[in-house]
Amino acid sequence: MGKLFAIVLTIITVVSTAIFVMRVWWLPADVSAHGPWIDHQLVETMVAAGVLFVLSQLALALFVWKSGDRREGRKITVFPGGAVPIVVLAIVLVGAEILALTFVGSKVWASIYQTPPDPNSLQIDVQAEQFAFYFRYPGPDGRFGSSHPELINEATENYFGLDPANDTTARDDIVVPTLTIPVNRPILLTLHAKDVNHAFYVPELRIQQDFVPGLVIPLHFTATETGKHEIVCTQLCGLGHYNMRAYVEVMRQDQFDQWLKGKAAQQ
Amino acid sequence: MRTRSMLIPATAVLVLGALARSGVVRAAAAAGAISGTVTYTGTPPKAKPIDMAKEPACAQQHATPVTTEAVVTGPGNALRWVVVYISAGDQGAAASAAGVRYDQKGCQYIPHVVALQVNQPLDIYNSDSNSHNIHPLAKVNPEWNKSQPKGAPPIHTKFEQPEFIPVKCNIHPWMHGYFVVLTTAHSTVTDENGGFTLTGLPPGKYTVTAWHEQFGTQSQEVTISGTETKTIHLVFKATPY
Amino acid sequence: MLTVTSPPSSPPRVSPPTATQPPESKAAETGVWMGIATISMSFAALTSAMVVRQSGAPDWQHFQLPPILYFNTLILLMSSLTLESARRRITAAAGQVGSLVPPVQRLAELYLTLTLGLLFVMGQVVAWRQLAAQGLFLATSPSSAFFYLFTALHGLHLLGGLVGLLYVLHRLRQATGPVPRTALGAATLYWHFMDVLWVYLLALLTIRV
Amino acid sequence: MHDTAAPAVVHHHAPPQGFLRKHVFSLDHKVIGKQYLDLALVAVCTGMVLSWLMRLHLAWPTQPIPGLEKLSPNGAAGGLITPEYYLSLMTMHGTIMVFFVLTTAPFAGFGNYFLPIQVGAQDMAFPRINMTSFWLTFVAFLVLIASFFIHDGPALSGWTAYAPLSAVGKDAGPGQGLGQTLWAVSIAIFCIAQLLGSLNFIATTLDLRTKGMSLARMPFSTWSWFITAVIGLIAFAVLMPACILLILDRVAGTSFFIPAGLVISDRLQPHAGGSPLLWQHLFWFFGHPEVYIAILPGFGIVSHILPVFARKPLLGPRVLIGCLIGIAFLSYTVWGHHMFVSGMNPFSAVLFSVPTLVITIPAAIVTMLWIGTIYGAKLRFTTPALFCLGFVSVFVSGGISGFLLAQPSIDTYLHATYFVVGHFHFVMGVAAMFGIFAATYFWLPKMFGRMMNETLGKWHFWLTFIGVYCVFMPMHYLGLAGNVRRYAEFTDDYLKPLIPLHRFITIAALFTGAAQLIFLFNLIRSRFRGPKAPDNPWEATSLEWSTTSPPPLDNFGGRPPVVHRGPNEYGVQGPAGDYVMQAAPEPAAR
Repeated sequence: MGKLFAIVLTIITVVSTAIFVMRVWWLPADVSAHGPWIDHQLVETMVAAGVLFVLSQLALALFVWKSGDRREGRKITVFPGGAVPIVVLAIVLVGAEILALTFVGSKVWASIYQTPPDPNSLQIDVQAEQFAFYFRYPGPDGRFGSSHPELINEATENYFGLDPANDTTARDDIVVPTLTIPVNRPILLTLHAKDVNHAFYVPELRIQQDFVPGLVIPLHFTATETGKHEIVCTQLCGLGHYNMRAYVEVMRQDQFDQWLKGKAAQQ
Repeated sequence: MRTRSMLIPATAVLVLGALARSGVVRAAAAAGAISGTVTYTGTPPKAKPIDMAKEPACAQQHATPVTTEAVVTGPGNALRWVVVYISAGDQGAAASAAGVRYDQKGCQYIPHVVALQVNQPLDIYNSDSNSHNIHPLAKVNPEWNKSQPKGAPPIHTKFEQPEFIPVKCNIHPWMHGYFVVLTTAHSTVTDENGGFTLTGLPPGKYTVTAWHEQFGTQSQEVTISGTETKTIHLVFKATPY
Repeated sequence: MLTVTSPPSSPPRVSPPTATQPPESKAAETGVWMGIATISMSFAALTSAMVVRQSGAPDWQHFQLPPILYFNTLILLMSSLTLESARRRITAAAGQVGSLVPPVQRLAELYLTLTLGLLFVMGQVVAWRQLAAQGLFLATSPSSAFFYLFTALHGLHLLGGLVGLLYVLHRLRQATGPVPRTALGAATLYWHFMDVLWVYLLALLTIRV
Repeated sequence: MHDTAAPAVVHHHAPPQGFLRKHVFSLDHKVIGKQYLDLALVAVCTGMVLSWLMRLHLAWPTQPIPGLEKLSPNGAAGGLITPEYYLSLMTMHGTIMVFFVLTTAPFAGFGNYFLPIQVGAQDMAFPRINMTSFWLTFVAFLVLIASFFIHDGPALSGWTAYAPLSAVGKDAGPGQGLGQTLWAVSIAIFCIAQLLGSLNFIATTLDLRTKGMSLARMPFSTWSWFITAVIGLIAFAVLMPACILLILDRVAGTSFFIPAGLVISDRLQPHAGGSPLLWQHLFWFFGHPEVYIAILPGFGIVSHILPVFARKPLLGPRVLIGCLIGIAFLSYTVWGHHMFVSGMNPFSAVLFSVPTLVITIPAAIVTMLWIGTIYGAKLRFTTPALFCLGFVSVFVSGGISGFLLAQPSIDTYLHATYFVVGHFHFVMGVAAMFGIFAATYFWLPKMFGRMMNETLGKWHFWLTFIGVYCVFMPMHYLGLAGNVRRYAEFTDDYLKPLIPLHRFITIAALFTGAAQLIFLFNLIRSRFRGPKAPDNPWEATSLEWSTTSPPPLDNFGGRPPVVHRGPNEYGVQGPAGDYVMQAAPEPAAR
């Protein structure tokens, strides 16, 4: 029985690890400026954790294999040195790993989330709601009209609660359901939620951030390649959660300018 | 809810059948009609194109983007989606047993506005390849909110109190419609030319009311004698925002 | 938590008590200490909720606490004193004359404590009514919400203490059995804690509301 | 603490008379323990069926499930699970499993039955409170289950019930009406029950230990229940006021968690100024320690059972207890790692990340102690031993992925994906379940005086062990591919290629679930028909094996045991074999 356990556990370990190592299922290619750091950190951690995983599973398998030995008169043997080497090993090995991960990891984190956005960022206002995202560009005047929750009316596509009758800055605001951005330009999103918690997740951009009603949460990133990706909601928001999505379209700067001009003309 | 709503249409059919045979429901003999148009003055808001990027399956169904239906105008200042109904003078009649079909197709409500009689069966279909949720924002009637996945059976329902009920799909926020539940059996919704006809009206004095989801109501008194068809004209005042 | 030391109603299945007084379990006291720990934790959580809720909330509405609260505080403090005095007297008497139950007249202070406790609860209800008369209800403002919440939760816990005291009184009035010293001690401890908790809450409410 | 104190007199209640007193409203900790376990059995069956429905829907969303329409005419018209019904199933699965299985079975159930016996007491310190605690748990369960039978359906905001979705009421969608209120009420009642239970555990451990049972001589399972009780005492004390605030927001119109200016389904909400993050902080201050409430009894059970079948003492017993205490302490400093992307201050993410990583040290030590105990052992491969070995393996598998999730920068990508689902199912779900299985196979002979069938037990182990790896390991791959959790259907383009893997998981889950029927059959049959069990079938040392199987009403037949040594005396020359029991007076010779 011990040998069977050891064999099964070894097979499980090898197969599980192999699928990770062969990257049968893996992250989509990164298209963001900060993504390589995250990917690097993830791979480093994965290797370290993978080594620990394989070592402990195989040690378990090996010891179980050997302890099934039923020879007459075999005495039990104590782990060499008792518990002390284990404690030392765990503290030194795991501790060193933790230190390394914390040190490098928090630098990665800090460089993404604790740095102020680029002052030249393109600012886009985001409204998350049950169950869609809407994006607002300030329009030719460069200013966002103010938002009035009581004026939100989806039947007339007033998703941000703008007041064009009285607020002239609101009249040229461009509201679209697709996040359209130029490539290689820092983007600053200001996240609003009008009803419940939502989240902004684009796997290719290596970005995830919750929307919290009542708070305005800034989020900044730079896309480094053109293309179209899905934005999905990752914070449970109700019955349509699974279908709460939008697209992010990364364009060349000239294409973007063209697009923006066309939208402004429609207002 | 479902079991209940399944039962009620069935009973309604039975009861109404019995009523019809016993002659309680008057035949349409000696009845007049009111027809006419609904128009607006002033500047209505622009109909905005709807970008259905979120639901590619729906976006593909529309060669040109559909527009918001809160205010739909036609040639000659015609106003569409106005509910015209008899608000006073109606003799009253039992609810029609004929079910009204309300469809979800291409992420639009078809029709945008449906006029119903109290207790008249309403059958909601999903003709799309994606899920919808139907959320009648009722205040007088019980409010409900229910998903209808692709291939799910139609939802059979009805409303027991007269009410103007906005209905929406939260999954597709642009989808907005109205269930207009009325006590009268005489109601209709204006077409793309703003036209309407109310038929089967016995002689008598009536108040005709037109209701628009943004511009409110307009009323006119009409007296019908014999089998004549009276023509009336209702005008709303439109504002751009 | 005060049910532990009820007198054996059947022949003890454990080794029969060798002394006149069997060793009394301290579990009741441990239980009350644990209860104190957990109630403190709950109120700590609510306090932090209050601090978070107040910071940066535009709808925080300051109001005058009903003055009767200070009177109630006095009553509650007095009840603690009477109870402590009763506990000492009963415990001392039990120590002198073995395990005899004290005469009923020695329980007067316990009755007084009960009365004061009830009076406190009624006083709190009066405070509620005064606030309500000012138009301040549970949902009016977060400050009033926390006021009602704190006073209601404290009041409920205090009523629990009253039930405990009633139980101890019932035990003391029984003619037989040993003096339930641990139970009395535990109930007293809990009652003092209710005192301290109320003073803390009052201070918190005074500062923040 | 009271090493020399005479055994305290507690068991004052008379032998119960009548069916109600004996089996329903019993004050006997053993009956109450069995009641908890029976409740957990009902709960785990319910929770598992819910997970089957979820898995079926995820793999074949357009395939009607036969008979489901009869069960839920509203949620599954035409046998098709609607998205809201899926979320309700998910919410109920999580709530039932975390609260009514993983807390109820290993802690309240086995703890109630064996903690008093293991310390040599006749009962819990407060038998009436103990009974109240169980019946409150039962009521909480009924309240939760009742929400399946209301018109609007059960709550759907997940077991975490994030506000404002959980707080604003029915405008937020189906399940947010009465169902969510019932959820909050149920959890509040459950909190009271667990607080009373924890209080009882602590008082019993501190005050009712028999002569010679010093704290250091307590079995590891007792230690773990004791530490779990301390965690529970603090954790549930925070969740309860949080639930009260949630209920007030829902029914009394207060705004603790609901900010101003919310427009839900075109309606401006009449609330102002509340903080949604406050709920998250309160919830996770409870929620993370809750993970340890679920798993620490498993630690104790494995540490208790492993030496019995390894026939050698557990390596580093004091280190183990130190680690358990360390984990308990650290568990209160890490809650923010659930909120890295929640919009809280990014700086605090780093603060929460460090203790989260540090907590892996005691966890790693404990794991290595178990592996070190197996080194050079003479393992007896009984079913409970196999489940202990399986526990170690799945705990490692689940724990290691924590390294990735503990870092905010990586969590940015993996948060709310199936990677997290795989992680916590391994580390607190499956691992704790393996602990429960080991405990059941190990202790059922003591509880019912009957042995369980070993052949069936081994089949159960092998199918389950392989099955859980097939179910939960692929979830990590899904997570890496960015597969979001809590989705009723995968309509996104980038998720569609992952559906075949979901189908594999579903098939594996159905098979693994079916394997549990073997256990259920074995359990029920052995309980009534199993061969008679001797007093100490496993040659174990702790006090529960010094008494009869099952133990008499006062546990030791009127002779409270006196303890002479710790529970770790295996691999020695004893009077009866290679072990010396705690209550045996003879000195042990090495």
